[in-house]
Amino acid sequence: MTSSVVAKVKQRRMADLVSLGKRLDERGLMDYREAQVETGVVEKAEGSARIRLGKTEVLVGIKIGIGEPFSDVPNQGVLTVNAELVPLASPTFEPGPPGEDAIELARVVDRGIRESKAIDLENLCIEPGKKVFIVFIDLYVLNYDGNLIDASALAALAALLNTKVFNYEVKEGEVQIKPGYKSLPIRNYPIAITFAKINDKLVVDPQLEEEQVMDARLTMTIEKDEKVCALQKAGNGYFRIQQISEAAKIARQKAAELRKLVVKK
Amino acid sequence: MTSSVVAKVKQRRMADLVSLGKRLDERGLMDYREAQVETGVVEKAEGSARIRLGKTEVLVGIKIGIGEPFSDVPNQGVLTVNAELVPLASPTFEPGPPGEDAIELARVVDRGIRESKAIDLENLCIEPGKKVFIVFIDLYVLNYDGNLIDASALAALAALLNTKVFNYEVKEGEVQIKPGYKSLPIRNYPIAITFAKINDKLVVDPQLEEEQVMDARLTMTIEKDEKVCALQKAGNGYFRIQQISEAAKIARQKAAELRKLVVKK
Amino acid sequence: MTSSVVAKVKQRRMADLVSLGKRLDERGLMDYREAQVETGVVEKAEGSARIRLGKTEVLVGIKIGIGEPFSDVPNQGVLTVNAELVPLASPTFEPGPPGEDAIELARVVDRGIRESKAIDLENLCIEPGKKVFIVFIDLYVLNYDGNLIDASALAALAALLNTKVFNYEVKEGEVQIKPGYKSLPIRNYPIAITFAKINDKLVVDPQLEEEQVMDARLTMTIEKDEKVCALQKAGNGYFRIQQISEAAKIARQKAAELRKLVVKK
Amino acid sequence: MPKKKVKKTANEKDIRHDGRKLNELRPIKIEVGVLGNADGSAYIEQGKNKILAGVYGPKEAHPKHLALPDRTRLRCRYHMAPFSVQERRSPAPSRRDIELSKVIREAFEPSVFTEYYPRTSIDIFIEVLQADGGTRCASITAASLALADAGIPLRDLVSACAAGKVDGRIVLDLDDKEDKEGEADLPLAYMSSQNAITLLQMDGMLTGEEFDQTMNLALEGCKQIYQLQKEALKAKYLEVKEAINKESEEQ
Amino acid sequence: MPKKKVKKTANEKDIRHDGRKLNELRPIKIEVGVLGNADGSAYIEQGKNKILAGVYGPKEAHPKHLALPDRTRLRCRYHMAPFSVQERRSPAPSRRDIELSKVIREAFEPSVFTEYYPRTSIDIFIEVLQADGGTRCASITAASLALADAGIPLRDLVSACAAGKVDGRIVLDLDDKEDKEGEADLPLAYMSSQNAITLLQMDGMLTGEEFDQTMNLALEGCKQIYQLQKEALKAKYLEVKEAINKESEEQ
Amino acid sequence: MPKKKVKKTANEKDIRHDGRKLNELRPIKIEVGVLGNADGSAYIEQGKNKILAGVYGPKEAHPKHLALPDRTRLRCRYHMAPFSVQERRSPAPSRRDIELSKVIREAFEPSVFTEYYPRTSIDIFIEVLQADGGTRCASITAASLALADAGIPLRDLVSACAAGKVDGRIVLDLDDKEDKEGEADLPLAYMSSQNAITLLQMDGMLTGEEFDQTMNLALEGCKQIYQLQKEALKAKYLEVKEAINKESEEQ
Repeated sequence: MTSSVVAKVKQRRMADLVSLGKRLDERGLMDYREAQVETGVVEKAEGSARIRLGKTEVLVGIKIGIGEPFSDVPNQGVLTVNAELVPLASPTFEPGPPGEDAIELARVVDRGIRESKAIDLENLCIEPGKKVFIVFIDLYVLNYDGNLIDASALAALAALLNTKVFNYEVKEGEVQIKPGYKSLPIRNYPIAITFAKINDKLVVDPQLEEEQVMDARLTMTIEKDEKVCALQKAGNGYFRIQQISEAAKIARQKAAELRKLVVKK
Repeated sequence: MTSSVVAKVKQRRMADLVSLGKRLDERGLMDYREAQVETGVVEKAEGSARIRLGKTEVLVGIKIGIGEPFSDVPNQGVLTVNAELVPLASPTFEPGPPGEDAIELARVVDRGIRESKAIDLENLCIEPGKKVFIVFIDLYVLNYDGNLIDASALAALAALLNTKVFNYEVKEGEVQIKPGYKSLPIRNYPIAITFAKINDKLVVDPQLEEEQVMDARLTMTIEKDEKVCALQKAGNGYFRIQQISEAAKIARQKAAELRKLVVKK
Repeated sequence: MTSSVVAKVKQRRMADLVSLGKRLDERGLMDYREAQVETGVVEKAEGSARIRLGKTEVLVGIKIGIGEPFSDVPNQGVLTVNAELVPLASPTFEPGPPGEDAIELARVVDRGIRESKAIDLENLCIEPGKKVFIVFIDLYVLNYDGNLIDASALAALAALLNTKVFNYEVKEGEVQIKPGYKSLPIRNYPIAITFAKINDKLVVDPQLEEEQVMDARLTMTIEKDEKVCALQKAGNGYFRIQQISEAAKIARQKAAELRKLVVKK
Repeated sequence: MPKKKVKKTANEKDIRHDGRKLNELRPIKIEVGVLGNADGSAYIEQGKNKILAGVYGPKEAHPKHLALPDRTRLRCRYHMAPFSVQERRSPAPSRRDIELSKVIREAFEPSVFTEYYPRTSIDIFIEVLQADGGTRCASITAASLALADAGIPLRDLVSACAAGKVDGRIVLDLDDKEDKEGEADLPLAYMSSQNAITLLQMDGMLTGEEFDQTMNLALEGCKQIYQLQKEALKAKYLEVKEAINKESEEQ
Repeated sequence: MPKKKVKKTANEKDIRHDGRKLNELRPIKIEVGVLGNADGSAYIEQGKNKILAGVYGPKEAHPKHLALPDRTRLRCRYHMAPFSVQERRSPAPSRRDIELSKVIREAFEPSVFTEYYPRTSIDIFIEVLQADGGTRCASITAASLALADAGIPLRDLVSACAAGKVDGRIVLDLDDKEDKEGEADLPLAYMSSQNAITLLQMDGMLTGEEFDQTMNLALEGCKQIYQLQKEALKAKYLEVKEAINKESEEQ
Repeated sequence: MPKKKVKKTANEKDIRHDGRKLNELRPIKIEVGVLGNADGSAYIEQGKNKILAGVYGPKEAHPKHLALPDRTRLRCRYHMAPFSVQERRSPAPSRRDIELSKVIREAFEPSVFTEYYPRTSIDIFIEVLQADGGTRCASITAASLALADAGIPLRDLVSACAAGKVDGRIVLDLDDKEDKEGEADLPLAYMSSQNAITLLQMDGMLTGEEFDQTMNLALEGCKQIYQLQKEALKAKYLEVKEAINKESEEQ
């Protein structure tokens, strides 16, 4: 968010590059960085995954708790997504309660999972209206080099697929944990694809330096049947309607490719 | 709260005016501004009222909830008053948790309603010691031009008189809402009357510019039988005992007049 | 924490004094200030004590409440220690939530009581897993002139020995208070002894000016059978292993002396 | 609540639960310049939504280290009154409020000539007095008028409207019931003269075709709302003009 | 708790639950200069109330943008110890604490020559160690002495006392039981030499006549307390004088 | 969980629940320079502990009034991930976190030439990704390497290890189970070349003799860890050197 002369020069240079169809790291405008996903990295969590997307690193941990359902959906488990931009990840991250960027990140990832019905929440009811499982998804950003939403969403999906729920029985109103586990019931595989608009052109998977100069950002989350299940425009600029249609087309392709990294059939 | 030279000049001019029995807006010292009260302005709230007192505007919304009683009065409903000085109401209001002015406002309005027993709280008990109705009175200041206490207290009374409580029955310890409503049981009609002391004279219903130069402020809340049911002195100055007796006399008259605006018989 | 030239000069002078085995207030390096402990000073609290250690003053109040046990120790009462560095105690204390110094103080005092099993927490269970007594120990610093840990720990012990728990019976799951009291079951008497390291020498019971120049601080808490039950090193400097052994030896003597002030046999 | 599935006649199937047609906006009432203290203000009723927007600024940025050397700092607070919804809500800002404040602020950035006022800030305060679905869009519609009313130079007004999918049909301007029971909701903010989409979000599931259809319908809604905004501004100016004329006559 | 209504004899009806007469203060003990670090301090016991007040200042206002160009900024924090009441209370300031801090600060403003120390601040810290009704008045009584002890130039001491209505009778200086069970409580702060009421609040219901009677009784209480304050100050000065004399003799 | 008391043979009694000898560390894996943005970083696995440390600085102190005129301001945040422990914990810092942040910061002060960088600050951020007992010591071990990796001039590395008493035996490097079920835990941080103990805490009960024994065992542990730290640093330098050579070759 520097507005200095240097930034302006850099912005112009980056914009010129993009006009020529080029990017700083020699990717094509619609090339994704290499993504590496490793699951089961935090054994004490019920599910976990670590993603490296270029130099961006996110660790997602999933804990399962027991609590009360919301009163309007008494027979559904509860999903809660939280993001921490921990200060070792970037010189611009400050300790303290989540700011608007962390909250937006968590809510966009939440939306993709929730709207695509990725988790079968009805399967997570223990006693209707009284006790249900709570799925805590914690997005833990370890190194920030751009495109946190896509990295976090992908790692969250990988972690969900890696999650085990303990067996239990209910005795006299108390939940008792029994030996053994079963997988979390996952029914859909939402993938977030983010575009940056630079000099009126779209690039996919922006790295940090591109985010610093972009006019605007658009995230489209695509579920397994190619439906759009979440959208988020951000940034100080705007999009034209054609750009959004173009983005939707590319998002479907990219989502299918990325999905293969975490959904093994 | 500016303490600049300009403010001093203005203060002197205003003080001189008051000495002559005059005010900026040509009111007499003991004239109230015109008050307009409209009820039922927020249909989703159980009760609501909007007041315009000169340019001061306050919206009061009342919500009815169900919760636990206080342990020392297990058979009484709960009354809670909250004030928000939302930042669009004045350039001096800041977003964030209520400061001392908002808290004082809420507590003085609360005191008048509570001490005059305006709400029959025993009538709001569902199951003694376990479940009672909670009456949330939210004072929402929309434009600040002085005398928030009187405006808020009057709108709160109007909103209370406008409040409907849903019917219910208790089945197996659970409260079930049934069709239909009845009025909130209102037993008294407290009216707050506020005086500012300027140049050792009292004026009623101070507008913002008067509040900025006043030495001190005194609010007397008068209930339907002309008893005093709440007092609050504020501001950096003081009152003489004669001034308080004088204020009490006038407060009774003014309260009777204002009460007619909201209590229709 | 001033780092000015003045502070440096003062530091050197104090350090020189300590080298000569002398202290500002003419104590020997291993002399404690006079401690006066008075109990029962807050009659509404279940237990209380006020200590004056030189000019340091701490008031400890103990309240007994009823609440839920921790799930991993369902048959034990709950101990909670809180410290308030209230702003009238020192020009350097600010109003607001406890900072790191207050939190460290509370936790070191807590550790001594907890680890020495001073309170028989199993005796404070009402209904296993459901209702237990909570012992709230509030350390209230009234004047700060150094060595808050020792003063607070000693006053906390005196207050615990002074604490009465009300009688009760359980009727239909509800705790009912009955007339009469019994003493809190106290089984051990931990005493904290704090050393400051100045110019590579140890002094016991540092006063404020010594704390301002000390390199490091070491607190050893000693229980009734001379076992060490808590340690805390603080400050920007370090200790050598021989210094810690030396401190341990002296702490045992000093603890025995101080214990006599509050434990009467 | 059990929903009866009634067989619909040809006409019925294009009618929504509140009697509207599929592409029909809720009744909208807009007033500009409604607050005494704010530099600019506007009030909107859209269906049962009642929303007030106030603008202060440009004014010196405070605290100073937040000042931007080359432009104004836009700030925005979207806030809901405790009594604006069915169950009383805490007045403390929720995570949803914080996200909406951010995307609404970003929806206005392209419309404001921010470079005209370096080192200042402009505050947009939005208070939802009653909420019934689509508050973020109605808030933007009102706040854009408040910015204009404050005399802030704008490239154009920003108009906002949602479209979505309810009971399998693509519909305009969902109310709360449709939002909760429907399959998708897509709020969109648009600057007509710039052909610029400045806010775009979506909840739900839409095929590619449905998505295009929904976005286009939302754009249609924005264009209708744009006309209403301009009328509301004109009404305010006429009012001011009349007041001035009257004053001149009286003298 | 069921209260037995016992028929009272002539004498009994003027005696309160704790044996006091209607216009009798609780036993009061005041000490000035009790803290080592504060620039001024005082301690009061009034019935079972135990309250400590400390004053720091005048000192440079911090942060600087809070400094007033023409006078000192008085600040006040009224705070209750967690163990000061029947059920342990959180040490975080309650809404009541915040209101009381405000009205107590405003009760002192007329007593301090604030214009003597522009750009500075004076902090008044009040700690209620044990509470038994009437803490705000006892706090003011103590804090005024702490201000004097700090050498802050005062127009006069501020004295405070409540009166109220209990069991139909107008009584002075209510304790906690009377406050809770009574019909009205009216705390008042008074600067005797200025004939100035600097704090006035009321809970309850009083007719016009009762109101005048109660206010006058509270004023009577203030005047008695004023005498006790002056004695406490004198005791402090004598003590200091003795200490100085002793020192001189020893040399 | 009922614990069976099994009579142990001579050999068995020196073997711990996880098969370790009394004076044996858990398996340790250390990596230096693992983060892209931090000026220095390190990652440690010690048993099931997984901890990441990052260092930023020296950089201009912010806010400026916190700058120290004669040295750098060290700051430290010890933080646990919500999923690092059995039951999900809130990401807000607990009182334990705040105490540990303080003592860890103080454990580093003697190791850093703070006087080299007046008016600056150095931030040490520690994230516990998985916790299994002894996290404060493992955090120090990693963070000291992160400081070195950031190029901050150090008197020496700080190495940390706990010893304690479990089932009556003095043992090295307790895991979570031993910590919870054991009789005492004594974490210690040590700067070898300076013979300086920079952190020392203890929970539990130890006689004088046991205390000396435990402290000495913890020191032994620190010395072993010191070797591992140096190896990890060397590995990093070799890696860097190789990378540079490779680059030169390629040109």
